[in-house]
Amino acid sequence: MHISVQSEFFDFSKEVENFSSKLDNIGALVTFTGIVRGQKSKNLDYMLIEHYPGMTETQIKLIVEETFKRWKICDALVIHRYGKLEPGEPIMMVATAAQHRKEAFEAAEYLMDYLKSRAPFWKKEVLNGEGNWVGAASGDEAALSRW
Amino acid sequence: MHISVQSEFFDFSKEVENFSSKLDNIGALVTFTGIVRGQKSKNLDYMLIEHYPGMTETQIKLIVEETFKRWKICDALVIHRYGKLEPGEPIMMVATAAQHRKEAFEAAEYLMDYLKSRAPFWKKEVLNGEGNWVGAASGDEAALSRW
Amino acid sequence: MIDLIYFSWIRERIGKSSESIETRATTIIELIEELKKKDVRYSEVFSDLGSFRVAINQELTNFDASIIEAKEIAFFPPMTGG
Amino acid sequence: MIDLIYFSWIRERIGKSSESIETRATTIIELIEELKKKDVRYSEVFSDLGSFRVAINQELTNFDASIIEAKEIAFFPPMTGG
Repeated sequence: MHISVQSEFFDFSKEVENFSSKLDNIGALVTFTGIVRGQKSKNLDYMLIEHYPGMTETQIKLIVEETFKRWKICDALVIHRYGKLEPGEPIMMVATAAQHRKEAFEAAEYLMDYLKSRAPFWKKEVLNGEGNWVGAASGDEAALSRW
Repeated sequence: MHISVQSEFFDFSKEVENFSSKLDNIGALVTFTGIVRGQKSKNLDYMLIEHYPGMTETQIKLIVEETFKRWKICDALVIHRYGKLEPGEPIMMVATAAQHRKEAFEAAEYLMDYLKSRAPFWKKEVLNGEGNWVGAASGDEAALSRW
Repeated sequence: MIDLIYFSWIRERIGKSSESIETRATTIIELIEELKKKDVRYSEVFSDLGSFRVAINQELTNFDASIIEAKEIAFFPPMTGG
Repeated sequence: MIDLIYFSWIRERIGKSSESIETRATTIIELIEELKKKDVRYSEVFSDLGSFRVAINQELTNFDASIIEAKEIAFFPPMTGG
């Protein structure tokens, strides 16, 4: 289990490389990367992500532990950033490794659904000096009920 | 749309890097990589993948086109190898880029389900000189019915 | 003394990210009522119970949870991770 | 002349990867019956219709499909891509 909550930029492909090079006897690797949408000074100048230090790490750890309990996976990785992010920058990523593809896919989607609604992050989009807090989508909470 | 049917090894993280660097204004990137399971001279000496040249490329193209029709995705990548593969080597990968995570995940799973049962590849596992053709799992065909 | 912590638009509207208070409230909902009487900013922020969440000692909880053991209570909008 | 192509264990059991044939059959199922009479290897390979698939001109099809326009007919087990 690898969890990182960080303000620093991360290189998605290097992180996957790192994660997968340590694994043995896996058959399936799924990754998800969330990226800041929009083009600078058109849709978005930048995004600010606030989080709850301490609780963030604890919550992510609980979510990943629950993922290990529910699916037969070999390993999982979660990286989530906070602070100021430019359009096109990676916000966060998850990676799951398993023997079979079904487990790897479901574990990754489960992680994403729970990180979305249970990890204490809040996003603000800033355009022309105006900030807007991103609201939770109505489907986010509902997405949890499928698990 | 990027499709490659090749015998050569590919570097998963470089392919993702390549694929994603060309994209603009995406919010979600999902990748799946299938890897040869097992440890050399214990579970498996090597895997042989046979395919149907011509039909393989046509079928993959049809599957990817259908994926574009069904989901709002920005781009998709499919790489699939044939020939002799050692344990730990990547067999194939898909990547999907979209504005939102739901579309990226579903498109990747749809691609995988169809590649599994509709792309003309056949796998043989070789251990101690004995080859065994891998049978289709009973769930593979059933997986298509959910789409 | 209990530390109250605010995030996102709750922090912005209350005008501070944290404060330490003394309270006689025994549950979250009593605490919220107490805060609402203190200042109009609190009564505005906490007017709709559906619009925010609460955590006691960094654990998500309900509005009727006891705060007897609370050292840190956080108020924030629904989370938007991922 | 039609090209017949075999893959995987079908290729191994028939003992060749392809052959060109003349046939009076008009459908896949008729062609299969004709092949089965030709040699025991064919009758063994094609004994269970559930165990293999067929493609005409590189397109998946059914056993009752017409082969009038067929240039290339392939027989293979269920695919195991991915």
